[in-house]
Amino acid sequence: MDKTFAARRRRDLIIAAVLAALAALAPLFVKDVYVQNILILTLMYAALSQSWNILSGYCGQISLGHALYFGIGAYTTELLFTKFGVLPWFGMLGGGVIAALIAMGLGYPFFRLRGHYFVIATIVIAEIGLLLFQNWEWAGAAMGITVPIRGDSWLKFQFMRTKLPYFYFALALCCLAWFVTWWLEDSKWGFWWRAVKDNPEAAESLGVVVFNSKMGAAAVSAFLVAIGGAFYAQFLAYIDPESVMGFQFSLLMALPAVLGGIGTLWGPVLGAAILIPMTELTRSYIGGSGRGVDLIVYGALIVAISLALPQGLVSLFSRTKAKNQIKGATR
Amino acid sequence: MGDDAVTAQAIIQSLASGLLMGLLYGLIAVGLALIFGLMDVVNFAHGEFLMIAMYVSFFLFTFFAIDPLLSAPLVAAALFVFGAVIYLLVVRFAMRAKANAGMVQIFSTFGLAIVMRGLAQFFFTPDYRSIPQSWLGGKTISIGGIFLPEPQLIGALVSIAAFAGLYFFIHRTDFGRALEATREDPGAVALVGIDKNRVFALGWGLGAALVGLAGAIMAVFFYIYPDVGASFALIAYVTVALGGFGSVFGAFAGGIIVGLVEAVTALVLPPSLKSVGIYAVYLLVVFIRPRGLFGSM
Amino acid sequence: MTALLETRGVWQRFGGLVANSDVSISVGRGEIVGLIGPNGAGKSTLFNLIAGVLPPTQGSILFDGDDVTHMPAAERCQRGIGRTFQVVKSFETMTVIDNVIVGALVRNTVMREARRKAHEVLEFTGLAARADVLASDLVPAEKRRLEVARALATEPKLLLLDEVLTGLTPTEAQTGVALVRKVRDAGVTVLMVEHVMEIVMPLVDRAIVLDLGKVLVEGKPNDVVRDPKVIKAYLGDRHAVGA
Amino acid sequence: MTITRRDVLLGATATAALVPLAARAQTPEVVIGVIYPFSGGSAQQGVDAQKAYETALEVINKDTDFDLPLAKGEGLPGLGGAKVRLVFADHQADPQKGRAEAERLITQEKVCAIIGTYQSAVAVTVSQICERYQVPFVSADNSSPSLHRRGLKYYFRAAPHDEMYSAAMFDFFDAMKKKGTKIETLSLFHEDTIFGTDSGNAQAKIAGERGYKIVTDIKYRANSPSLSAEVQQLKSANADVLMPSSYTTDGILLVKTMAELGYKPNAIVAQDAGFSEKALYDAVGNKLEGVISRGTFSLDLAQKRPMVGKINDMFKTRSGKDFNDLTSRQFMGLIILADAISRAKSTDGEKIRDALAATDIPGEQTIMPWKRVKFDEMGQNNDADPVLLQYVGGKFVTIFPPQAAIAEAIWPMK
Repeated sequence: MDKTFAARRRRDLIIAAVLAALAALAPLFVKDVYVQNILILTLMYAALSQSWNILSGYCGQISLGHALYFGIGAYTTELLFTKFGVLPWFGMLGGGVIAALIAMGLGYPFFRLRGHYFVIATIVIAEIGLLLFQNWEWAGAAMGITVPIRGDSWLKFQFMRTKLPYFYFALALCCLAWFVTWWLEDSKWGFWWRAVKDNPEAAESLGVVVFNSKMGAAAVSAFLVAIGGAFYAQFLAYIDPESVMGFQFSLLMALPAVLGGIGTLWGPVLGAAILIPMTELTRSYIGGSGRGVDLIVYGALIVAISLALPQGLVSLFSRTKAKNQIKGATR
Repeated sequence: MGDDAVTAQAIIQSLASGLLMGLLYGLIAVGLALIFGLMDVVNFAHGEFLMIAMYVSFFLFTFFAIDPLLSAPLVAAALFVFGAVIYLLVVRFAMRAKANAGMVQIFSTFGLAIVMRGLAQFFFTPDYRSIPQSWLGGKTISIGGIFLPEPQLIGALVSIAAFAGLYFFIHRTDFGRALEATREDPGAVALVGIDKNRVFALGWGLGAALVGLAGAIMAVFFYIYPDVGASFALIAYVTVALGGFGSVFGAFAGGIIVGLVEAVTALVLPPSLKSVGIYAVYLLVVFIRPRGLFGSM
Repeated sequence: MTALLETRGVWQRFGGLVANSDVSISVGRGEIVGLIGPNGAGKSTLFNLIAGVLPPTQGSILFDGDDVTHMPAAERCQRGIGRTFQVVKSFETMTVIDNVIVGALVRNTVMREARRKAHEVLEFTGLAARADVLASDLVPAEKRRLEVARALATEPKLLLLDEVLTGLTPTEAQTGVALVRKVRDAGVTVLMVEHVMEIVMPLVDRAIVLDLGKVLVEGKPNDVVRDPKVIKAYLGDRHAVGA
Repeated sequence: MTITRRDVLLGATATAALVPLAARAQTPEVVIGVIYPFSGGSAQQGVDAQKAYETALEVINKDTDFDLPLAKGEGLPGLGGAKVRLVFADHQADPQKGRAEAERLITQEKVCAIIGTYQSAVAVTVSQICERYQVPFVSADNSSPSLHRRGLKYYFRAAPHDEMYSAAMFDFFDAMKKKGTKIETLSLFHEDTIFGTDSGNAQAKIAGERGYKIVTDIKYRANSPSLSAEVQQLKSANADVLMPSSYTTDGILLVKTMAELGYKPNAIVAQDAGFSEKALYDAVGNKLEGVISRGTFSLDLAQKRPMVGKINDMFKTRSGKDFNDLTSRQFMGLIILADAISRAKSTDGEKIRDALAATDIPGEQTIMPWKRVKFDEMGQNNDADPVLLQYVGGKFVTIFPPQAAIAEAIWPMK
């Protein structure tokens, strides 16, 4: 029995390694920058969603305010770079640490809240963050920050002519987020989180310190999301409050995990691999009509998948879960 | 001295405007509270229900020259049907999800919101509309230098009447009792032989009809376009959560508080931060009372 | 030797309602003690006070020689108090083995050991064949057993069982009784709350009857069943239920 | 279900790909990318812009007798009569999406130039990408002054920016003061995104330089559900001039709220945007008699230049609306860009850039009241004179500067 379990973990790791290797080779075949752009976004959202999944999927604390951490990562990096000349690599780590600290600071009051009260509190706090940045003159307020680009440099992590460094960074971030999830899934933390999500009272009775579990999940999740935000800022070389802290980012971090399978190892990657290219392609090829058709398609797909596959697309691949669903349907 | 008088008047005016707006927020939000109380579902397309209501009112005015004040019951009726249909077509299935129930509800209604915006853009074009001339539009009553716009005044009265009616409805009628019973114990209703789907569909209809009423009144003084719901959605959620999910009276009180807090914040902070006041009050309230002011534990 | 668990003059008030008044009980090492009483007697409240769900309004609770009155539930578990829930609270989206691993992690930090411990407990409780099934797919009797297994995986000194035998078929109840005996034989002290006397009386070494928040009678099961006060309390209760 | 959806998608892409193929076979064509918000809160601007560009396209590709560059004859004479084709892309007001679309248009659709974008924040990233690919970007209707000051070689803006507009407003105030009108205090009212912030900053700066007193400077959240508190403050301040920088939605709500709270400002001098939109005047035009807005376009130019009226009619048949400040700039932007391509005799980015830089079109050959179109080294046309328009009797009349004015300003407004 232990063997099958260990075998499954090893199999996941091998599949991930193979996928990562294939992805790393993708630029050999994909020369079209538009497609490369889609790949980068897909990897970035997979990473973000994987990170979101730690707090909201595994630990069950549904956050629709992760744009706050995304924005903090982006702003910390660019403020440090443009105002103090700190290299983005340090800014990135700094942003991650600040986001994790803020997540824990917010955790104190927030984790007392349950259900929709918690969800709305997360939306509201991200909105407050957005408004503050929108009015913070020193940080550029609504004008945002334009990152001065002076040629290609790994040191400054900025590239004009090629997207490949961004691609590999996004791939690395995605692998990191996946690996952290994989590693934590079979650890004390992973079990604690799932127990807290399913039933906090029972978890408490089994020695799980519920509050600390949530704090740990929030910190890891916020840290990784902030790294993603820093990456996005470097990638775009321009940030303003709406475009790094808007509600749409909170949503775009949640959606891939929800569509792929929330609280699962593969859900966010699978969800992002389908959702992001689809949104990009529908916008590019049918969005120019100005008639909202892309919105209709996009929204209908979200409704359809969440109704038809409440456990996400991964449930199509998993035998136990699929069986479970048939049973649910006949009931 | 003269300055003080002006300031005092400005403060009273702010509070009066805030109160009127707050009553309207309450009316917008109460449908959300009702649906949640009935079946523990938060409708993330609530703002889009408001948008549809405003469009219905607008088209009734444009094509049939029916004043929004007269068409309000028609709009409410149309939204009642719309809400019930949405329940039967979408939400009913979301309720069946065995796993991730909360998640499925959030995202299926969210997807619905996006579809509704897309459809509105498709059929109504993204143009900004508004009703230029109506019985109430632009009219205002002035009492001692305090201006009370008639549309909002009527809106406030309708809101109070709607809440009173709702109170009566929940406490005096069979359907209301069924609502209460389902709210306390979803199993209980099945036992006494009430069709759960019918109760829920009626609940959605009623919730939508209330936001329809709000939409009809707002059409008088607000602009209308496919994304208009987004401006009100978050305020509606905060209003309901502040009052306590599921509490109809909570939505009423929550609306008034939100309206007043918004007005007061704008006096103290730069107006671009006035929502921060609302959000801060929400956070403060739930930290002290994690289930809102009037939420049941 | 001191008792494993002792409550000293415990009071619990909810607003004007007194759920427990001046309750002092003790449970010795290796005992199976039954906590019984009619509906509303305050059994569950006392149970929750011992498990650490909430602190008592007044009085103190001692476990293994230490005052645990204000200790949170998670810490009590680490000290050696395991519990089950009257309304089962399985981790529904996790498999049976994963449910048990959560408990096993209290004393095993290395995952492999926790997993081995969990398998041991599943063997012990007869759930081994269901290890990889989702908890949500278990039948009610199995869920009850999973509750016990999970608590046992924390390697408790004292196991608190909340109506684990209620609502089972006679055969299921028999297996349950056998399991409780087996647990005690493994060296774990058991305090079990039951509403229905008939099920527990043959099982327990000692019974404590609560009524209206107070200790009514305490003693050997046979003596307790015959006590007129107990009969009256239960009769009144049955009468009320019948009406 | 999956199949049908995929079919629809495939069908859409296939048609998009096939149609130009067929066209390409007949005549050589020049492809220009147009990036606008076609969904979301500002979709209306995108849809209107589409109509304006299609109107310009008709002028370019068909034989018309207007005194505009490229109007006579079909297509681009410099490229053997090649037809211009437009590819529209949706940026949803998101800088990242704008950039992705720009990149797609450049690399996949092989556009030789891009025009856009309505939102200034999107123009920032789109112009960056254009710079990188050495493809000219014509900023048709972005008015944020910071845009052309980033040292970009491929950035061009024929229309004025907010500092020029604001300067014109203050020139007007100065002129009015000389005539004895009392203008001392100002109320600024601007939204909190890049447009409003930039505009507010520019106005505050010039006001300080020229000795006007700003009694209240209100930055408000765009698309607020209520503006009562803001209007209350404006009313208390009761400045000589109210200067709003608002988009259509907020503009409508502002005017309605002002009426409801009994605030009748002495004069309103608006920073365009919402105050040049038909929707706003449809909604609250009756309360805006005498409002002044800056602009670069006025229909009354048709009295001097008849073609303005004719072109406006062409636009009106497409959109049901008159040209406004935005759509006229969009129309003109495409004409200027296409003219440069024709003169470059090439679709090479650098050659078009050089041709754009060499542009010198006299004002008479535009539909705008500009002196001429000539870009400085930063790509800004400093000869695009803004005008001030007053809304009188249901239409706009030019009141400033004097050389363009056809009427005296009515002050205070009614």
